Amino acid sequence: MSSETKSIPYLAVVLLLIWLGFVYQPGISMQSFIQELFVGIIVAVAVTILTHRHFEGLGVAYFHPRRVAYFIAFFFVFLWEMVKANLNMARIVLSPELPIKPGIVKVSTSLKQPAAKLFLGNAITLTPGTLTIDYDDGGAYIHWVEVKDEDMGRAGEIIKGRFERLLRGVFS
Amino acid sequence: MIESIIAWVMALLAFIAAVYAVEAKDLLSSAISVGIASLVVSILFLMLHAPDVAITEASIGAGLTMAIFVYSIGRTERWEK
Amino acid sequence: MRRMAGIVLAALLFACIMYAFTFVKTYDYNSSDYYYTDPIEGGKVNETVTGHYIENTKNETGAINAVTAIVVEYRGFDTLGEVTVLFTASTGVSMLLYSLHQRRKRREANLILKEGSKIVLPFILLTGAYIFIHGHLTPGGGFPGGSVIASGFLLMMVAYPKYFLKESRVSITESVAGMIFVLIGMLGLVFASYFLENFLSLGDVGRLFSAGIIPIIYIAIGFKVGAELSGIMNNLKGVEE
Amino acid sequence: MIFMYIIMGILAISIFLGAYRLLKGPSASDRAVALDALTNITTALLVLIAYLSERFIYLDVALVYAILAFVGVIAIARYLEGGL
Amino acid sequence: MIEDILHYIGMAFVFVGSLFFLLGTIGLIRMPDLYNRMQASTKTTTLGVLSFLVGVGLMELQWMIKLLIIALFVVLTAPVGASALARASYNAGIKLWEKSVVDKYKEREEK
Amino acid sequence: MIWAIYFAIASLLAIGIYGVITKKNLMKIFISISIMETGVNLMLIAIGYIPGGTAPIENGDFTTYVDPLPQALVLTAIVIGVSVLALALVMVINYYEKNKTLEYRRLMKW
Amino acid sequence: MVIHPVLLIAIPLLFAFLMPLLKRAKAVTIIILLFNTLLAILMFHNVYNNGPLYEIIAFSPPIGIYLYVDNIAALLAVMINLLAFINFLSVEKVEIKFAMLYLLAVASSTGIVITGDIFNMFVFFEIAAVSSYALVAWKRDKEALEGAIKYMVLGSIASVLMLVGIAFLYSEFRSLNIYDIMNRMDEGSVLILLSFAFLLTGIGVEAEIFPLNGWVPDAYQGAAGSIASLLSFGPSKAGIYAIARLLMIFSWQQSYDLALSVGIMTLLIGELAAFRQENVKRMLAYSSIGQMGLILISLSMLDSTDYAIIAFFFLLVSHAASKGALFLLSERKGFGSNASKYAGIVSVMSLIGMPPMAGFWGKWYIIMGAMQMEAWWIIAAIVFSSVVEAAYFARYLSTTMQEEEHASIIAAYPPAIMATLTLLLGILPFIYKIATIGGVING
Repeated sequence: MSSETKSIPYLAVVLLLIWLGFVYQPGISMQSFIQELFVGIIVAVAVTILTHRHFEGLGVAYFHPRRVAYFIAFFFVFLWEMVKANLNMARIVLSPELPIKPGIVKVSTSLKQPAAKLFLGNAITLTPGTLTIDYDDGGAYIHWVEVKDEDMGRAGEIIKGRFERLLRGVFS
Repeated sequence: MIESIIAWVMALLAFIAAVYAVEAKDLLSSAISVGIASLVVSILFLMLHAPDVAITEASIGAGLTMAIFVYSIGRTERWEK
Repeated sequence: MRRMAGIVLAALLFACIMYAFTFVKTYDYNSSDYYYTDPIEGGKVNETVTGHYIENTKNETGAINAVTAIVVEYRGFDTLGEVTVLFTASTGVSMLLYSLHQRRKRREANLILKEGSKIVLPFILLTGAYIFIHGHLTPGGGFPGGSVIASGFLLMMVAYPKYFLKESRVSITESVAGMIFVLIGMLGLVFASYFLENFLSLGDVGRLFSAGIIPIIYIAIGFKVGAELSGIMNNLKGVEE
Repeated sequence: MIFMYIIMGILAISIFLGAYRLLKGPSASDRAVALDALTNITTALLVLIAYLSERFIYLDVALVYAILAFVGVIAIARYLEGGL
Repeated sequence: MIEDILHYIGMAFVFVGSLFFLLGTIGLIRMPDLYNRMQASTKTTTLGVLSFLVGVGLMELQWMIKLLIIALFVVLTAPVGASALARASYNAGIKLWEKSVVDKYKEREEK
Repeated sequence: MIWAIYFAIASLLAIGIYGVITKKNLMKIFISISIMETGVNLMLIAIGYIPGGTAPIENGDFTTYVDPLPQALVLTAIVIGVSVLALALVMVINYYEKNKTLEYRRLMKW
Repeated sequence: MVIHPVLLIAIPLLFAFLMPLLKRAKAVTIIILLFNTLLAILMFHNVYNNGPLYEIIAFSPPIGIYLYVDNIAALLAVMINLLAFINFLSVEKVEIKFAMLYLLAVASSTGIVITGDIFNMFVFFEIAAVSSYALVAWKRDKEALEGAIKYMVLGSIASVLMLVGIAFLYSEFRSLNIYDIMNRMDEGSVLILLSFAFLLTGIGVEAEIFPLNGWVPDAYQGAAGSIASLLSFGPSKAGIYAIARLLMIFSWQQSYDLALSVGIMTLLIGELAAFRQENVKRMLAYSSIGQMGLILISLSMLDSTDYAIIAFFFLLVSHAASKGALFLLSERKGFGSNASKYAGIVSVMSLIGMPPMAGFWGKWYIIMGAMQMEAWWIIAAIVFSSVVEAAYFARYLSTTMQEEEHASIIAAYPPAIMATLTLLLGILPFIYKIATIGGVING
């Protein structure tokens, strides 16, 4: 049993949690909640059966507490970076002379799993100032509003920041 | 009162989007404008307290209508002569 | 010339509709101006149509959402017709595109779109299921739920050049769902007295398992609409052998 | 209440700026970007309307919109790069 | 009491969110080329939505769970759309701004 | 507020009919028709609107509800609109395959 | 015995949904159409003896929807289903999708006729329209597509206008039940007038009345023979019946006057345009337009004379049967076998208005009614149009009689049966009896 087949039940669990979030209403009674839970299990299992084959090869691993911890850390770091970058972007947009120096740089990444790459790319995309355009075997192509360095390594250090390390913790 | 501000903004936006959708030479831009018009109308539906209709319009207008237009533009041609 | 005609007609329609709106009265569903007459018995009845829906939806159908009650129960026949329109259109689409299958070289999407759509798909399907299962409790129902599900498959078709739905599965789903709808209507004819009349118990109003046939029909509609819209998209993309 | 007016004013200006880019944008991609920005604003506006109407269930509309809005943009994108 | 405080914090979040919308759309107007516009608009408005949703959630605590789910969906979907659109525009031949300093993507080997 | 919506309805319908009459491009014609359909859906909802009413979903203590019947009708109309649109565009694709153009000049010929 | 008119619609829908699973398209369709015809005849018998029939669906009207079957609706239902059955026999190669679309078109035309709710009527119009679009484009060649697209553009605009009309009507009465609206209708306010205008325009597209019938020649020309035949006796007849009900709802003198003038224009323009045509199907299509004008004229006299209703019955039935036969024949170059010759001649005679046929009685009673009203110009228009009709049909016969084309029996007999129907309806006093006893178009 590979780690990926093990991860499939977790998909159902996540879906069930989201389902419970969906059905939660202010002042919901216990009895209806039980009915909702029952239907939720059915729906979550059905959706999992329908879509689990897409998750094979993606590299989504099962939930180990360590991974969850890394993920939460990643999430908060990401939020913080996002706010910081947004303020930076606000400065750029509002300053009259538009101090930008755009360009597309290449950044190598040591992450292997597609899901990890996806999360890294999304994190990079969601921090304003950087935008993942494409991945290829060598790494990611990133559009950068203020190119501080054209070199692959140093640019990567600035852009990827702490994301990559945390993601490696999540997915390895 | 506050609703009437939203309503007028949305009505004007619907007007702009509809005019642009009809007049643009680029059919893809037309399709985008139709998407915006449907988005606006879905907000108006919610403002008129019709959430069922708003949800239907949102789910059809956001993805499917646009995709139908884009697919058929892809199989025909993009520019209006 | 043509442009002038267009402008004139558009202005005329605009003026006509705006003028008509000045006559639209604010509706009060308790006012006696709108009391209806009974077409079968004849004679005025002391309520309005809307008033009836708002007063009696909960007792008569068990649904909280009056719109759902109207769509599925009170005017369920319209809904049957509407599903049929969609079915007709999807039949027409597959008929017309049958001879136009084409092989095209399609560029692969980037990794983010490919993996991202895999991750998003279960959530879209879950949302769709939530929308059409809860039709009688919250806004939504079969149509939006079905189109959400179709959008999920559409996302996969857009992201992957080689992703296609199996034609046979789509058509079996739509046939079976449509059959369930009509059969439930006929069961109403058998067990109750009218076509599409509710023949199950209404249950506790407000719970998930309530409202008799409404959730069943809405689930059938959800599957049918989802299958038909995804079938249309599948055909538009062009089936590859 | 005055707070809501301020919020509405800001949103209205944002919407019109987005509409300006829709009309002006030299290429279809620019218009798609405008659409993307407007969908985000719309999601917020749907939530705002739900809040103003004090009905929890209106949030479902925003829910559906949030998860489906990007499908249209992706369809346009795939058409532009010839992947459709 | 505590609810009042949360309500005011929520209002602050909503206000910040709408300011981000304004910033995003100003960026949409001011930036010189498509990619920079995208940088300014899509991402900034995404943070705007998040802040807005959290703000409304604080104002109406019972709504928080659903609003967080909406926020999750926005976070999940927004970057995918932006990235796909950026790549597609590049492949469709939309040029970078002429003052761009570097374009590594042009040098990649086309598969 | 309701007049803003009336304005939106009338302009959507008028712009739609203008597009149908003046444009020769088939895709444009069907885009105009879909705009008209949006307008008429909005119109039905606007007619069912009752000031001060809320959505006819009865959880909570509300007294006035908007008219639910037009909403049910519009649900029907929206789905009909999208299915007709799909069929129409597929026919346009077929037409293009045969004629290699989207121009349609016979529409105004009686 | 309890008869459920809803089965007329539900059974075809059920089997149309199931068709992809059943596979045996032709057999299933024939059985269902036969079943429907028998059910409709039974229903007609019941209605004829016991008065109008109701079928409540889910809830009693106007809260729910109901089907309302009176004499004329039952007769139309019989006519549509019977002709559809005969017509379907002539189709040689039946594909599954064709059978599905055909069933849906027939069921929805029946639905338009028997429903008692205006929005429900709109939904059935949409089904009829969508299935007709697909059927017209069935051949997938250039002509078919052009016709289908033109039909589709006009049809979509028509559906929008119909919805606008329904919206105005609803805003005035807050009810969608036709009987309810009719009962509460008093002097027309602006909204009601506008809604009448929009509804007439919307339904008029389907019913092929004057300024809105640009699609007719193109669509009929593009469609295959059996489909053109279906269109001429199915959706368009249902549409003209819908107009009749519309006139009953808005029964003011002005609306009858409007119908009269539109009818005469439709008649003259249709017949004159038919005279100019070279293509057979186009000619028949324009002739259909002319006949629709004639039916509309008969409707416009409903209020003034008793003959109108009889004329309406005769014209509707005779035109459906004989035009159906001619469209079926138009698929081939010449008539060929004797059965075909017989069908062609009888149908043409009925359309022109030769004495023993049903078409003659239609024109006869219109003229009687016009004489009663002392509206001589109506008579003049009808006589003139009959002369024109005679002229171009003579030309048609002279060309088709000469050319011989061997047709299989399957293709030859259905038109002959339809022509026999025309003949029988003219000779037997059947229709006359129905029309005089129970001929009231109710809302």
